[in-house]
Amino acid sequence: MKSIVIGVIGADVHAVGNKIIDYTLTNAGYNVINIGVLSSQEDFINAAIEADAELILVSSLYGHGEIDCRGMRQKCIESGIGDIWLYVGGNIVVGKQDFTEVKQRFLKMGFNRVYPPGISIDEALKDIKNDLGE
Amino acid sequence: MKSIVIGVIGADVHAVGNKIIDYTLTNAGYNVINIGVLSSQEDFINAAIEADAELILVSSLYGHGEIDCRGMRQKCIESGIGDIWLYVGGNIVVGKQDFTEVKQRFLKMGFNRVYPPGISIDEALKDIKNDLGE
Amino acid sequence: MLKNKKLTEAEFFAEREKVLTAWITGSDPDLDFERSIAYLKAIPEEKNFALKLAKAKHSGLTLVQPRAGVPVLTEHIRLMQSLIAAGADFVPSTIDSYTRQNRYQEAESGIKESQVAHRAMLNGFPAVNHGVAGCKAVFEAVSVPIQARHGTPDARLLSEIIHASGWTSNEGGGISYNIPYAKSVSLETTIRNWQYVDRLVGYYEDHGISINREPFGPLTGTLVPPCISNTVQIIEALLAAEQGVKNITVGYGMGGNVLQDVAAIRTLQKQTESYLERFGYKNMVITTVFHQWMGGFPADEAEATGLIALSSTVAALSKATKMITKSPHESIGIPTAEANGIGVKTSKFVVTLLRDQKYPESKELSMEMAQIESEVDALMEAILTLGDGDLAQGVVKAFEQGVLDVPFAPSKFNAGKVLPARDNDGFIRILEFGNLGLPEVIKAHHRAKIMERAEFEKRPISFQLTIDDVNAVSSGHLIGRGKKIINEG
Amino acid sequence: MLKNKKLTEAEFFAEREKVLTAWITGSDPDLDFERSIAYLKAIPEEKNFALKLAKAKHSGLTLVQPRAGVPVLTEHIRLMQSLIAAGADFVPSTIDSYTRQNRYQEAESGIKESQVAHRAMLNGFPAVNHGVAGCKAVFEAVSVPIQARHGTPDARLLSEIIHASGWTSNEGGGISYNIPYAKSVSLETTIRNWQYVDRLVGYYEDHGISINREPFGPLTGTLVPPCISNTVQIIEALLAAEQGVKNITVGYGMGGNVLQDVAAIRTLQKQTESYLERFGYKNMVITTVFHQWMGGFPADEAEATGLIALSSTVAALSKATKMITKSPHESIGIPTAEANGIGVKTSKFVVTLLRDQKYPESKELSMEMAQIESEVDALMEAILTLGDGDLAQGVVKAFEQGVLDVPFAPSKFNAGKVLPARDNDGFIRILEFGNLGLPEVIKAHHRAKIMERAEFEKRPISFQLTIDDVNAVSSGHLIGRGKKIINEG
Ligand code: B12
Ligand code: B12
Repeated sequence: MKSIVIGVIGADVHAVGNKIIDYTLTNAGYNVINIGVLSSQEDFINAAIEADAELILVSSLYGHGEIDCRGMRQKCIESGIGDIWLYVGGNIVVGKQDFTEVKQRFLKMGFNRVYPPGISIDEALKDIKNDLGE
Repeated sequence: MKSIVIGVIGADVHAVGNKIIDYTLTNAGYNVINIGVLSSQEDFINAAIEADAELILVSSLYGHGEIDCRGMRQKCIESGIGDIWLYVGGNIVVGKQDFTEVKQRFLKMGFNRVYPPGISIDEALKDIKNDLGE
Repeated sequence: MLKNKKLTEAEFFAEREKVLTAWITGSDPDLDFERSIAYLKAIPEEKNFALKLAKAKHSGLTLVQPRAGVPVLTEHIRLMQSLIAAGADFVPSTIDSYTRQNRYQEAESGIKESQVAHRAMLNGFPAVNHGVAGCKAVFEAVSVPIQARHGTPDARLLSEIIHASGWTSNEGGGISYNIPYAKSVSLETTIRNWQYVDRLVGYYEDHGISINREPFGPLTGTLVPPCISNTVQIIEALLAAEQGVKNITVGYGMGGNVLQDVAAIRTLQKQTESYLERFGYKNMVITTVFHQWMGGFPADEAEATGLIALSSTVAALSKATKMITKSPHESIGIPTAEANGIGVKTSKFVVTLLRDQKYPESKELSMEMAQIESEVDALMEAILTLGDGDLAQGVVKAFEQGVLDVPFAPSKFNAGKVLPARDNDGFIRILEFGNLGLPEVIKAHHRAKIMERAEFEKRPISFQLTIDDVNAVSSGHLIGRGKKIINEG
Repeated sequence: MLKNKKLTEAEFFAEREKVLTAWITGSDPDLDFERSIAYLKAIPEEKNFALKLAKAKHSGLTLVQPRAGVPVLTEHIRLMQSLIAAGADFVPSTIDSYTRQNRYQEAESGIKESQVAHRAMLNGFPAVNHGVAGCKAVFEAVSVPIQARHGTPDARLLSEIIHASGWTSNEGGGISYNIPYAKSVSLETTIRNWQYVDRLVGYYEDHGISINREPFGPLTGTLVPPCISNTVQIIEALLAAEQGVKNITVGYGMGGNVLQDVAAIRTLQKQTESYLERFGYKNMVITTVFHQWMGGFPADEAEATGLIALSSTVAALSKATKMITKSPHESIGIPTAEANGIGVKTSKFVVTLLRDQKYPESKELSMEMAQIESEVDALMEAILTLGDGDLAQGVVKAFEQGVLDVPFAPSKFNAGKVLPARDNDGFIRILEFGNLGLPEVIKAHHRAKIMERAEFEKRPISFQLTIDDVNAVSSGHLIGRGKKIINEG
């Protein structure tokens, strides 16, 4: 069973989507480590190391995602899990911005996949299966 | 008492505004000749000649105003009332168009005043008093 | 003499020959009944207006239909497709005003000019000029049923062309497409014309093809008291049924007081059915259509959208079968496809969300329903009495005498004595009755209700109330209170 | 130990000294009570939140307030002014998430970065960092009352700063700004912090200044059963009243079934007043606030606007005193000023149009009101019993034991066992009760109602219903039916 760490980064308390993601990925057969809301980069990374996870799935809803996610790939590298899959999704920037540009910003930060608002986790499930291998 | 001919031009049957204009101008002390809806340019002109009117106030709501109003000034001239005041208002063109441009088109046709959608007749009353003299 | 009596096949066919000569497109061989019946029989169920409505009624849904029409064929098709993409359950084809007046020559110029100017010079789709070929092209390009929407006193040729093209619904009626849409066409003429239109539908019904007919409910769209529009709807349903029409959608234009609107839609459904039964018309399928606010709209697009959604809420809670939508451009001009699509999307979202909910039963609702019912009954009795039992004759005489009278109508065959005004709760009541066929007890109720408002506003009952009410909604209020009261509130 | 007892002036002042040292702006001499009281006394009536609400309640109006806040002062002022131009009766200042967590250092960087990037890097207005000078600048630039809206477990310094700046309303409470907004802050802490905030308002009240307080009604905004949110509102009203607050607006987030929403607002007003009376709080002014749909929004702007207008319709018919608006950008991100203004305009148009109308009395409405009332009474009794008569203690224990439990809340001090689901009419009911303090007869009612739906949908009662309901509205439905049923409908 492959392990995925999920959580909501920064000072963000949006809990609903997180619970739905937990339920959906668990149902899809993954070992889900849910560190919940108000989680720091370190919380994610520590949980990933502990569970030997293959994917960290970061949610950011409240708009500070851009500040909160900076340097996360660097920290992964420093912690020895430099090639872990990093996804981010939710409402990751402040306001309605052109998404292709937003995506570029987060790809540059080292995220492997970047999702627009309102995407359902079911849609991302395909990518997860692809990336982690069935 | 100064006379004003009002009516709705062309194949247009919008009667509500016409009744309100009638009521308002009559209340304001004008002799209103209301030729009603579905009126041709000739209907307006004949009524104006008959009543020795100083202003023809054309309403067009249904969108064909541009076709219906063409040549009206010319007809007035031919009928010997070339310098009568001509106003037009309502929803005088099809669709939401840039009004300054629309206005130009109708001014060129020889209308003296051209009003945008939704203007209330109260607002036009000032112009009437101005143009016809108190 | 005009009688409410089914045209014989002989009469119908004789008339038909002349009708088809009114414009060149009337000579299209596809108008041959053998061909048109074959064409209509091949239409799949989901593209038949009548069947789709019957299904919606059964499942309690409120379906959504915009108004739309542009002169150039290819643009019109594109427009229809964009509205379906926005969520329209039915598409219209709104017909231009020249065609409505049978001025096909001017319509022809309008098409040409529009093509040249790359800008619509007509306010709708000139279906007669486009003929069966054009109308079929539209029908075949879309995935939902089509209806013609117009306002045509003499729609005989138009109706022939659209039905033969697979358009399975037609709006209008001898009263509802005359009184609000014409100035000097007599009711005898239009009722007779619409008997033909209905007989045509009856002919198709006899040949196993369901076609929907929809009297135009809102009339002048301006403060029409429910009893007047509902009476007109019931009359036109009866006239249509006599000619063999089976599938009828009776309509109502939103008045603005939620309770009165719900009461109006519910009594409309109920009384149409009971009058049809009373006169022996069997196997009728009756549905209702709720028109979003039909009076002057606010110019601001956000406000207009608010009004559209509010209208949708009322339609859904009233459980009307269909709703005609407006667009955020309403107060300005014919909407762009995009603006029209916004109206559809907003509307569809609201009715879908509310699909499982309805307005609750309450004492007030029953009372208002009983009120409307008794008013409609009084009007119907007066009309039938005038006609000595013949409905068509009754209608003509009733309008002559002002016993039936539509506020703000342009027709000189309408007395134009009735003046409406809102009461203190926003219900549309009657201020001046003229000769309207209502008994004193009902009149007293209306007067008392308007008096309540006048007292609240500390001003006399007068036409000023009506004027203020006409202007109220476009400036954000339902009741046209004096300025002072609005600011104080 | 935490007690629901008014802080003595000595306690309050001692605490105050520390509070004001939490960030540099706390040392502003304008925070001196002498100066702040003088400043607040000079505020004209129409800029006082409490007084404007009381007046609206009196005249039966539903006033409109958006959410909004940006980091840079000048931009924030421009934003407020544009919302007033759009029709806002009150302006908010939504506080950014770092400030809410008292992370003023990060807020400071956020301001700087926003200035440099010319793009908001914070999701709100960092009022503490801007200090009294900044907050006064906002207040003085607008013509309507201002309220701080946030979600701050420890809002003591924030509250000091905003009130001294003329902001006469503050949203929040010890439960409602903890359970949905925090993970590991204990209820003892937040209730105690909010006693301070309320005591501050009480202090101003003692000095003749009316300040409004507004517990946050919607909690997690996601399928919260009315009995749970109403209970929290009543508790926070009681806790505030104990500290001397006089003007309280209790809140409720739209659930989606119109009848249940109206019932909830009406019982909220009624029960808040009766509990305050029962505990001896006199001369209270209680008003209500209806929050437009607080769950996930549809992405399409036309649909979102439809939902905004539908929400407004319900608010107006329920006669809530105030309504918090959303924008067409809701599902995507913090709205532009323009999008926010559209939400305000649409909303204002609808509530103004409906100002003279209300939802009718009916048997169903009385029944649902009685249902909510008995549920709230049961929860209140259970809580008071647990606290041995002390409300604050009762609340802490009730959450510990799950006797009070908020669905979908992030806090670890919340049991998180309650799961809601809609019944077949779209009412929010309870699927899993956990240890919620409700008697068996009430639970049976909820189960029976959900069972009706499950049978209709031909599927078992399970968490899947809840999930489908969470996702339903953003995809255009109220009830998360299985896909099959939606299409069939
Ligand atoms: C009610 C209405 C109807 C009723 C009319 C009943 C009747 N016989 O009167 C019905 C339903 C029958 C109808 C029919 C049609 N209508 Co219509 N109708 C309206 C609506 C909703 C309100 C009009 C109204 O009564 N307003 C209230 C009165 C008081 O205001 P008013 O008419 O604007 O007049 C005031 C001012 O404009 C001003 N004014 C008017 N004329 C002048 C002139 C001067 C010089 C001045 C200074 C001022 C002035 O003073 C008046 C009094 O305050 C408008 C849209 C809107 N405004 O919201 C569409 C609208 C006018 N209709 C329109 C159309 C296209 C039609 C139809 C062709 C198609 C259809 N929808 O069925 C048919 C036309 C039939 C025909 N041959 O004319 C379009 C016109 C489009 C355009 N210009 O691009 C409009 C704008 C709707 C739209 N956006 O599509 N309609
Ligand atoms: C409910 C809600 C709240 C509730 C949250 C309750 C709780 N504790 O959970 C309350 C009212 C408390 C709240 C508070 C705030 N909120 Co809020 N909130 C919402 C709202 C309306 C719905 C969120 C939700 O639950 N959706 C339902 C769930 C199922 O969907 P979801 O969260 O989007 O998650 C799904 C997908 O996004 C996806 N997903 C999520 N993460 C990831 C990651 C990956 C990799 C993938 C593939 C997919 C994925 O899968 C999830 C499951 O389907 C949204 C707007 C909206 N969406 O309509 C705003 C919204 C998220 N909130 C917002 C803001 C600003 C705030 C506040 C700062 C201010 C305020 N309004 O008070 C505070 C923040 C407090 C804090 N410190 O975090 C903004 C964020 C703005 C931005 N990014 O520009 C939004 C977008 C509203 C807006 N337009 O302004 N909020």
